[in-house]
Amino acid sequence: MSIEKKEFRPKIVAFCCNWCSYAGADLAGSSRLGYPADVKIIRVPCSCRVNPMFILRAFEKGADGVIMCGCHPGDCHYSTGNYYARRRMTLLFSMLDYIGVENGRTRVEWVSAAEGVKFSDTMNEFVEKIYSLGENVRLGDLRCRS
Amino acid sequence: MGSEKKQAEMIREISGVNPLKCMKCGKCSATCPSFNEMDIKPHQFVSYVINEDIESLVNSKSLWKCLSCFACVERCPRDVKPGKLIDAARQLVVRQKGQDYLSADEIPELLDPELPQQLLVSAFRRYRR
Amino acid sequence: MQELKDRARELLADGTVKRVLGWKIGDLPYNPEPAYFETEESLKDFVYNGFCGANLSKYMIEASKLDGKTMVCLKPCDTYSFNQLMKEHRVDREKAYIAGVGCKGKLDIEKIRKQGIKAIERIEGAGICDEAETLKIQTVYGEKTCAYADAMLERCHVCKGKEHKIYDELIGESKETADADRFDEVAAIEAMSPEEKFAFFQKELSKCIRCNACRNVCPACSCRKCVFDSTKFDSSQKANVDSFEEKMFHIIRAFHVAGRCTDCGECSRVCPQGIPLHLFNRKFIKDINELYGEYQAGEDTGAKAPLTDYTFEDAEPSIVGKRG
Amino acid sequence: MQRIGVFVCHCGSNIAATVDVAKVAEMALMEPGVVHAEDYQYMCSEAGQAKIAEAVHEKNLTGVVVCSCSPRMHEATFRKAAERAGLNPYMVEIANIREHCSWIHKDMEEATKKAVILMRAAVAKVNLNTPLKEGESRVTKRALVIGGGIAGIQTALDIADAGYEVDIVEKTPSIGGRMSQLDKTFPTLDCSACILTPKMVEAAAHEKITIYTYSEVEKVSGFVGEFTVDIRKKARHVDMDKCTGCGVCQEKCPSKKAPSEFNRGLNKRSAIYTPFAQAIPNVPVIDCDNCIKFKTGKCGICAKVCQAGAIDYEQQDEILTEKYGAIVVATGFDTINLEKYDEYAYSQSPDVITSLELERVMNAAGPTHGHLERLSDGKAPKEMVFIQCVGSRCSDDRGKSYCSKICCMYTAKHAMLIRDKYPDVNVTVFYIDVRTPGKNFDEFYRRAVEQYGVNYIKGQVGKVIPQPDGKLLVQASDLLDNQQILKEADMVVLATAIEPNPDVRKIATMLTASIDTNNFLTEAHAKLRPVESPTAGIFLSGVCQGPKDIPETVAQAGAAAVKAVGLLAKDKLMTNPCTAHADELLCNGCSTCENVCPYGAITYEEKEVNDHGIREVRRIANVNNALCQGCGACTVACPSGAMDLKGFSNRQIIAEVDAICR
Repeated sequence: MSIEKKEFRPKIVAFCCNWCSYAGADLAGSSRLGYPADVKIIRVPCSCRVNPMFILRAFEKGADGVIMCGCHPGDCHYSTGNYYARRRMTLLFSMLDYIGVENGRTRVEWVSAAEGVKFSDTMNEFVEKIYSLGENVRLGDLRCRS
Repeated sequence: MGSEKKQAEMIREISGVNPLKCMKCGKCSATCPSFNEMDIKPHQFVSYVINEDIESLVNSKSLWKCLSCFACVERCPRDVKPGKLIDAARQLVVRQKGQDYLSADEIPELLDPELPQQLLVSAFRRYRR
Repeated sequence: MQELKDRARELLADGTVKRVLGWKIGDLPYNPEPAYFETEESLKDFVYNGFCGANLSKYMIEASKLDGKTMVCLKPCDTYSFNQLMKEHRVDREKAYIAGVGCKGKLDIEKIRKQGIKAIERIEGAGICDEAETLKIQTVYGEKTCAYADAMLERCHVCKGKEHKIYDELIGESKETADADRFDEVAAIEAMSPEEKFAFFQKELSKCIRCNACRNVCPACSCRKCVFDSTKFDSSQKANVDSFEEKMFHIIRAFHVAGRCTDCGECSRVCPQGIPLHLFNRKFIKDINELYGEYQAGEDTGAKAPLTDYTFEDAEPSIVGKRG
Repeated sequence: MQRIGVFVCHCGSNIAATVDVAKVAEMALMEPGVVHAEDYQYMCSEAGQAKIAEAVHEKNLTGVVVCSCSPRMHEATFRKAAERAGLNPYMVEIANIREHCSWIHKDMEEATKKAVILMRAAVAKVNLNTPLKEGESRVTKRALVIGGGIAGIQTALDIADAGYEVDIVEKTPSIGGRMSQLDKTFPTLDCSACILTPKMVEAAAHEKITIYTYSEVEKVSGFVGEFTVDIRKKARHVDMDKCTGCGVCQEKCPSKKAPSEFNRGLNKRSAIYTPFAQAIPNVPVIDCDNCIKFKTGKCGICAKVCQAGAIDYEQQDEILTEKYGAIVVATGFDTINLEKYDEYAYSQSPDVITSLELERVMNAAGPTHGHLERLSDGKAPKEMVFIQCVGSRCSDDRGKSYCSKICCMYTAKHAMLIRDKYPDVNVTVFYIDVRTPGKNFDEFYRRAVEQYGVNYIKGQVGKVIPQPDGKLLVQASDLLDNQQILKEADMVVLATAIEPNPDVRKIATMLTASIDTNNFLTEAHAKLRPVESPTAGIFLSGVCQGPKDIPETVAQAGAAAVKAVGLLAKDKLMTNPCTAHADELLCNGCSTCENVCPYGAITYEEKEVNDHGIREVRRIANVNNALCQGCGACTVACPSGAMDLKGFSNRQIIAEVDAICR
């Protein structure tokens, strides 16, 4: 059996709120603004639905980067959801940074339904960052690696 | 040099212009100071590249009549920039012949410090052989 | 201590309280344990000394369900926890008779052991009324001494103050013990490189045996059922099987108590593996203070908790990469 | 265990060209719970929907995954199809393999791989789906129309005629909008005011319509059927009840230096003013920035001359709070700023004007009383040049990428009117394309050429150079003759691109309505739901949705009204069943969730629970399903995980995460 060094293709999970960012991703799609296929989007009603647990779970299962997108502060479909999400994610990311996880693996970006370009640009940028960071070894469950 | 098709591709690559974006409004020709001296008019450059008739383009008078003033580049509403296309065609010719009008060593003496950079560069491109 | 014992006897006798929640003598001189005393008779085992570090406020969750009042002995720092529990509707103020007990710093047997003092038979100077600055420790190998301050729990060096935030009566004197900055340890870690940080926590957390002592003792971890025991998140875990799970557990535990943790330090005190778990909670407290304004959980039952509050101008999460 | 059917849509070639749909279906069969998988040309077609029904019946499906376009597009379609087949509609999930996959990736292998993963995530989620039932909410039988132009007026009239109360909120002192500024309308050349004014009067007189002019929407809360809106009635400083509209105040006002908004700044108006003679309401407002009384404290002439005593310098802004079931946005348009088009010398010469300014010049009530004259020297022009597509169809950042749609027709109108009234004036139109789709439109344009002798030249103008003698030198190309043209003109008219009213972004934000990169409001479906916003209860009327002319605007206004009436006619609405729910055995009763709920939907109750045999009374969170909108803020605030969101449960999302990271 030969061991081949596989080309690194990151796994990236994007949580997108239904009202702004998911629609922004749709707009990126209908405008044919490409970004790497490594990004997979999970639809949530609001950024405030994103539990830190989901993010850690993604890392545990082998994600190399997790990005959360929501409506711009002030534009939340539910008025205040993204304000809570902003605090939660700030604290969580700070904690991950504190325990030595590369800061670039997590990101929050506010993307409105009109910002297809921003969505695609953000994803391109984020994927590039993850490529530069390489495989996530600090948070993953090694058993999940194949 | 390769086929006409390849040349057209090279023009696209050098210029960074997508000629298919042209909506044929003619603003480039409207704005061109050398219009009357040109055999192929600025708005037609685009068609020659699309039709891959590079032979006519490189043999045209226009190739050397374009001042590279970039008025068409500035005003083009569609980002097509005919000035860049003709500039690219010129480069094809220049690259092919490879014989410069001046050698690099001769240049510094001829320089006027007041001369705008862009003029210098475009002059180079046209008179190099 | 005698004063406290007498008062407990009185309150039991006149029926003000049905039971007393305090500490009883352990099997070793340094391990008193929390206990209920329902009769004057049983009070003979009651003890209150430097080793009574246990925060009794969490016991009031269960005591609130019992008939009649419970006299609960709370040190100044414990009263923050009681307040926080009251805010969360977990304890019933009416069911508690709070004896605010004095504190001159609590002792850490590990610190004594670290000084090479082993096989301890008897300790003098740990009493609450003792003015002694040193502990006299009788061991199998003879008498040893140790400065009181050198044997104190880490948390007492960064004490929030000896003022009781809630009480029915105060018993006993306190002595200020704070002599270090509460966030120095956190700041030191923050200053490390990512590799050093990772190595530090990897080393500490790999000691975790998931005994759940931290969770069980924590007054903020008061959930009827912990998410790590429930099927709701597909996160129930019986044991650590990889290097990530304890990280996940401790991060989430700290996150769940963020803005609610009073920094009572019980988690670190009870950890059988000596993991400095308070470093997680204190990191959140430091961030909250820096980003959203000073906040002390349990100080004021009316204040909005930082994670259930926001301002329009809150820092963006990207600040994490920009600081320091 | 669920019995799941997976349906992979080709979407013609939209998906199938980049994603191997058959492979996705084949891979689906390997997923747990999947008992049926197929691919089909158009899943959203009747035949496609029938396939779902058929499989539900034949394979006894309990769940359905459709791999297709965005759930924002067809989730409702497929849920209804499943419901008709007897399945709970919430047992359907969509894997978005078009917008999030086939449209953005080029490599077939890569796109197929991703589509499979998206399918797996959806299957993993459906495995944990539970049937959900919709709740009900009330409908307030009153509509709000934002904007009082022809779109807003027509929508309001149509809603009111159907028997429902309507409020119009208009930012300026009068309703009427852009149409009131126009002189004549194409292709019939009716006088704009003659057809608009009666509609304005009708709206003002309608017993079901309330008009708030000089007012703005300040805050919107609530949701479809029950919006609560704060309307700021800006201080007019004139008492609407007392004012008789005699106009003496405007005549006597000593401050006459403010540029007239109505005349596009071509002339001045007084500080106390009504924008135009036929304004409704015919009550002036005081422009505080230009009023001497407000600036210096001295003056007060208007108050002295007002016989009715209507002037009130102390008047303050007023905030009204009203409830509405539906909101129609009709915020209209403006012309773009020409700052970035210096080559046309708009800022250099007063004789270079926009078409909208020409409307005012041609209008009898305009700054020149309807005489065509140069604004620099008042001379009658002999040569007029019209430049088309100024700022429209631009792919650079100077202009707009879209066609403004109305310019070709109004330019033909202007050219025709000028040639008709001033036959000695030569009119030249430089065009790129003449776009005249519309009833009698091309005939109209041909008439301008054939009967009126308007000179149309294909070729854009490169630049306009003001000459020392006041003439304008126009340098253009004639593409058909392959000539460059230098032409002296007396006046140049720019067919300036139109853009949505700049305020629309703010309004869209308040309404949480989607807006596109050009600031046009997005419709729920480009073809099938053109007058609805994706946000329930918000409807679109007029140019705020996209460039259109008056007949189209009126048609859309009527359509928006019908959609709004369709909503108002309902007594109850079905509410989103994806609401939060507390597991009473896990709930600590800590109130954390209550503190983050934006709708006040969570209350606490003392409730007896049976926790594995232990009966006790506990403080438990209770979610009001009618109020809960399903944001999920509470679910994360809850430390014990007792609070969960139906349709987006913790386990469902984690299953998706796991499927993606697998």
